[in-house]
Amino acid sequence: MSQLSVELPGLQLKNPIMPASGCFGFGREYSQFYDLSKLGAVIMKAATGTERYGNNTPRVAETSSGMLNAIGLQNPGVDKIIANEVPFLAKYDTQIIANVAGSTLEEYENVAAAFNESKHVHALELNISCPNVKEGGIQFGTDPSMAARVTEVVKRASNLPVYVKLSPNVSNIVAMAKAVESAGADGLSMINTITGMQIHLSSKKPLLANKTGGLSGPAIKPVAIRMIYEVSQQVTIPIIGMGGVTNAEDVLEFLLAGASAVAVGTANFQNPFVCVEIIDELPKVLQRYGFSSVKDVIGKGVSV
Amino acid sequence: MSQLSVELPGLQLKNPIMPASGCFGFGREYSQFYDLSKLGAVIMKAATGTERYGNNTPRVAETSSGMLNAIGLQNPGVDKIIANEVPFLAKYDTQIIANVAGSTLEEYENVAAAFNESKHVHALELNISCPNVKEGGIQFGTDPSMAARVTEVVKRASNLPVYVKLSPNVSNIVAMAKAVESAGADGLSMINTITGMQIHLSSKKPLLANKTGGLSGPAIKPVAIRMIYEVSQQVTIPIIGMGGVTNAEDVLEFLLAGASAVAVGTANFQNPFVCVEIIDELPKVLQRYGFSSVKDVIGKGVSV
Amino acid sequence: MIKKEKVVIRASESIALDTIEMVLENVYISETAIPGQFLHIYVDRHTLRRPISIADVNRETKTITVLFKKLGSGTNRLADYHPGMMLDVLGPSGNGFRINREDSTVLLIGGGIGVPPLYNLGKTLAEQGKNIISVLGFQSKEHVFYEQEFQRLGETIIVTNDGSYGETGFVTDVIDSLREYDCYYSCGPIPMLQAVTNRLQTKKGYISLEERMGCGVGACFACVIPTVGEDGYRKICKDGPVFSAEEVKL
Amino acid sequence: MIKKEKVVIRASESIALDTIEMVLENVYISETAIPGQFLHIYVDRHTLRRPISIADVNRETKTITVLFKKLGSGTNRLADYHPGMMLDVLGPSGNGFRINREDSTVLLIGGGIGVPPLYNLGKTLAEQGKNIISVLGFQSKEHVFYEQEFQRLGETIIVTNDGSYGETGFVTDVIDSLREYDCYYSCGPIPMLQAVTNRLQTKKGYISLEERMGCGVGACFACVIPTVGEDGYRKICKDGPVFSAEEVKL
Ligand SMILES: Cc1cc2nc3c(=O)[nH]c(=O)nc-3n(C[C@H](O)[C@H](O)[C@H](O)COP(=O)(O)OP(=O)(O)OC[C@H]3O[C@@H](n4cnc5c(N)ncnc54)[C@H](O)[C@@H]3O)c2cc1C
Ligand SMILES: Cc1cc2nc3c(=O)[nH]c(=O)nc-3n(C[C@H](O)[C@H](O)[C@H](O)COP(=O)(O)OP(=O)(O)OC[C@H]3O[C@@H](n4cnc5c(N)ncnc54)[C@H](O)[C@@H]3O)c2cc1C
Ligand SMILES: Cc1cc2nc3c(=O)[nH]c(=O)nc-3n(C[C@H](O)[C@H](O)[C@H](O)COP(=O)(O)O)c2cc1C
Ligand SMILES: Cc1cc2nc3c(=O)[nH]c(=O)nc-3n(C[C@H](O)[C@H](O)[C@H](O)COP(=O)(O)O)c2cc1C
Ligand code: FES
Ligand code: FES
Repeated sequence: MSQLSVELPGLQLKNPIMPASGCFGFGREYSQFYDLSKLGAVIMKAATGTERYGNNTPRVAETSSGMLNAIGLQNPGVDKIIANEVPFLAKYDTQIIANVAGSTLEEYENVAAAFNESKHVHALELNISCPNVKEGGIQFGTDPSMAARVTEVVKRASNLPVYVKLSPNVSNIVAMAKAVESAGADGLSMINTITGMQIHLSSKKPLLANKTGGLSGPAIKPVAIRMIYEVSQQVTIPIIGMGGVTNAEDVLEFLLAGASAVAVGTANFQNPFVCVEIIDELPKVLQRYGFSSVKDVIGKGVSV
Repeated sequence: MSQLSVELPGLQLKNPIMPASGCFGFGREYSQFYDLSKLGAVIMKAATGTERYGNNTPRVAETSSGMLNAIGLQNPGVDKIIANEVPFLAKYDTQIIANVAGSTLEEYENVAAAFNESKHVHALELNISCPNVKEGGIQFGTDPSMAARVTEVVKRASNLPVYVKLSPNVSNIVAMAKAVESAGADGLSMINTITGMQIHLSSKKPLLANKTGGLSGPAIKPVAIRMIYEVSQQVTIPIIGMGGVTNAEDVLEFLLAGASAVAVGTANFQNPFVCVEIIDELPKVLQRYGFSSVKDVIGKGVSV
Repeated sequence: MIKKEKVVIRASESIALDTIEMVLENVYISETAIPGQFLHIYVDRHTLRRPISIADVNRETKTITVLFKKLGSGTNRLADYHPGMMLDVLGPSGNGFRINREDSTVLLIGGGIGVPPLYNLGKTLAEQGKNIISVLGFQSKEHVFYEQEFQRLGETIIVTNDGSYGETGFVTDVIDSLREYDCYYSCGPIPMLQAVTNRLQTKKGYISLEERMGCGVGACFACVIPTVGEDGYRKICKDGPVFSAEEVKL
Repeated sequence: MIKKEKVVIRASESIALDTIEMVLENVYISETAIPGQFLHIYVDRHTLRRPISIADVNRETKTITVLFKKLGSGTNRLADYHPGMMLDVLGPSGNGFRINREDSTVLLIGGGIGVPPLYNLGKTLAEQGKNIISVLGFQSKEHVFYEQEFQRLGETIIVTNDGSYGETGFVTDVIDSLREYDCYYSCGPIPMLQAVTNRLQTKKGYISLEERMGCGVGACFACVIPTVGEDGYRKICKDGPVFSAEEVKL
């Protein structure tokens, strides 16, 4: 097992694989398929201060090697998540990461503070990049100084390590990463979805009720790899990488680019077993490419 | 034919389909496959002030529903293009668009001015967005004021309508579009490639010699549609749309999003006949979705 | 419980315009599926699975029948699969129709490709000795399927929008003139369901809904529908696809 | 001239470790292809076509033979195609080997999956009455293919890196000890070609090169190689894949 293990701030991962936020709910549904204790960690669906219904449907569309989603942060609110969802996940021998979202600085602060009350959450993922929230969440994700501010506020409010989840919809990802690092982020999580749209030919209208949605899946992997490669050379905090991972070779590519752990999102929809299959495959793939452990791979693709 | 025709500044297009810059060379190779007079227009490979060799190889990589390229603007230089390539294309009954690139304002100015000498070029496409040029081309593409400046300089130097080709690698595509519109652009061309990377697992290094490359193909279509949809509502100049087009239904989607014509890039590599097949298919697709002409479709997907 | 299963395609046949009937062999699903549940089918080259209702189950041959319409890229690809090939499906998914012991006559109202789940339901209800009336709407004659199958269950009225077969118009044009029934079950396009539930407000009824899905298991919040009551929403893939007619806001 | 052609797969067989021999039927290509040219093959689910050399041509049966190694996603997928299926190819592509009338003995130096185009060349040279010496390098015994085919053309030396078959080492370890020849032709991995062209600087020689391709027809500038002279570069897909040994910078 130690061949696959990785330590990150607040997280003792038995392996570097975790489902990405929003693609695994709070774990209940996938627990019918396999024992969640196999996972390095679980990143929960975004939590906001109060319950949200989210956007109208349709909320998803299929694209070439990818999909668009505009769920709109539907969730039962942080208190119910702490009361009902975290205890369920805590029964498993895995690490729990809470995805924190909001529309205002205060909401972020409140959600982060609320998770202090839960003994079972190991780290926060600060979602400043959800492109589907209109009230203002988006501005945090594309402006370095706003991103730094929300990071500071959440760091102050929280006892837990904070991984800031970056949006790829920016001109300069390195500037965003450095801004949140300076503001005290313990790690980064990248990338969130790329804003896209599909127009439904028959109705002549955007297919998603929200019009735009976030593009995820294999289509965006090259963008994720590029951003992680660029950022990992400019920051000292670790990166949880994601964007289009579907197999263990993809994981290797993310680790080489400089990620220290890897989240799997969209691929769960196609194959509910994808996370465990990747975990099972990983030792073979490490060996095939001449590595003795996951730690051994991290950042090896970054030029010296 | 008039069912398919479109008029844009400087361009009388018999149909809205043209090969995208860099994916069709200067037309010679594809002229073995079909009569280039069938095309609405041809956008030539980028021209720089003097001959360029470009980046080292490998210059291309395959991705899920897409590809990465880092050609690095290899071209024989504007003078040889005018002397040898434009006359070849001028033999065909189609419109010629010259893609203008450079590393400095002066180079852009010189290339644009040089094309004044060619009677056969109908419009310029100003490439401020090639992500593979290190010397500075890139900065024009992500900073609105720099983009405006190069647009002004080229407009002053040129007698031809100027279509500014926007980079998708920005936080705010609308701001870029408005900046170049104010600076006098006659049209927009969007989108160029999204910067990406692939790491070669065996060599543990970025596969492309240039490390990063531009992502194109169906993978990026949702991003192109979103950006065109957003921009077309905020500018009054027409848009040549591109990014992942492979069939006539894709063309319809771009027109609905607000493009007035559509360029096809990567798809030529898979199917050298793709442009003419799309042109042949287009009347049927227009009819299937209840449109009488291409002009009838433009912008119909944009909410009112 | 939903499982990820391999099913073997035993038959695949076009039974009406753009409509494919596929017989799939799988022990687990054929033994556990109840009427109204669906399969979430992986189609190669497609990111998302396709939800398709279970139209029939045969516990002897261990087969499940699905009927689907070639509408887009995924269903067209699925139509290319031929007998002998395997499909990767999640299922049986969703809740299934609620069957009330006290009902003696039930009305099935199906529209187009919403008809299939009602057949599995109708067969089960018929086995339980209930009287069945079926009203099935289709666009036109070429779209009609399973008329005889439904007739074997009871009185069956076919309605086509263009009058090219059976009655002319919409299913709602004929349901007023039927004899008494205790409960209705309906599946079809949203406008039809809206018309049906409006017209039959005084009746007990169940409707099966469609929505674009991501996960198909309840994890992603793609397929929600607001409820009439205070408790907000339901997930069609997990809490549905069948809801009681007064439970959700169409 | 390159055309976009449909070819029918007549046979597909594994002839060595991860190495597939495929026989393709097509009138136009079998009638026009010359040694050293390649096919640019569309493989479904892949954005880019795969360049594969023509290893043999049979003008009677109207077939072309290609040999390829399963290296990545595209060649693995291609290996799944079975006889009877169609392939969409561009071809014949590239320039082909230059054959000099005055040469009477030629040396073929192939490495691994660089061997196939030399077979088509060797057959053509043999038909023209030239003497042929072949030196073929492979990783190990399981990788060896076409030994007998080359032996039929003339003296053939097999070299394996690990010594599991034939001579041990690299092709360059044996080419010094050969009898006289007028010209050499080589195809294989870049390090081998570098070693060969270095060692045989005084000899007239032609090499066939590989590079990742976009268009495969000369339009995209993906596959360039710098020339030794002033004129800059060549496109491997269009000006090549064969170059004279002193023309390009490896
Ligand atoms: C619970 C349930 C049961 C269903 N049962 C049947 C059935 O028995 N027979 C049948 O023919 N159809 C059924 N449908 C509809 C069927 O899922 C869609 O027709 C199908 O997914 C369309 O896929 P496509 O690739 O052809 O279309 P595309 O438009 O190419 O699909 C693009 C995306 O949209 C989704 N999508 C498109 N239309 C629908 C729709 N109406 N409902 C849900 N998702 C959609 C697709 O799943 C895919 O993710 C059912 C849907 C649901 C939700
Ligand atoms: C002119 C020419 C002739 C060739 N002849 C043969 C032959 O007869 N038999 C044979 O087995 N191989 C031959 N090759 C190499 C063959 O093209 C590659 O092995 C193949 O493209 C790899 O594809 P893949 O999907 O398996 O690998 P992947 O690594 O998945 O391919 C990814 C991308 O890289 C490209 N690529 C990877 N390796 C190479 C390479 N060595 N050369 C060119 N492109 C590459 C692929 O075409 C694809 O675009 C030839 C190459 C060229 C240029
Ligand atoms: C349906 C869906 C819902 C998502 N919801 C969230 C969310 O609530 N919070 C968040 O930070 N990211 C969310 N994401 C983004 C993913 O966590 C991930 O960053 C992105 O999808 C890229 O990974 P993938 O390509 O593996 O899916 C969501 C993605 C999808 C597809
Ligand atoms: C190999 C290659 C070379 C390209 N060269 C240029 C170029 O010289 N100038 C330019 O403006 N765009 C260039 N592009 C970008 C395309 O013109 C187009 O904007 C982009 O590829 C998106 O369209 P597509 O998805 O249809 O390929 C190039 C693209 C490719 C794939
Ligand atoms: S499809 Fe994911 S919750 Fe229903
Ligand atoms: S592959 Fe396009 S020029 Fe050679």
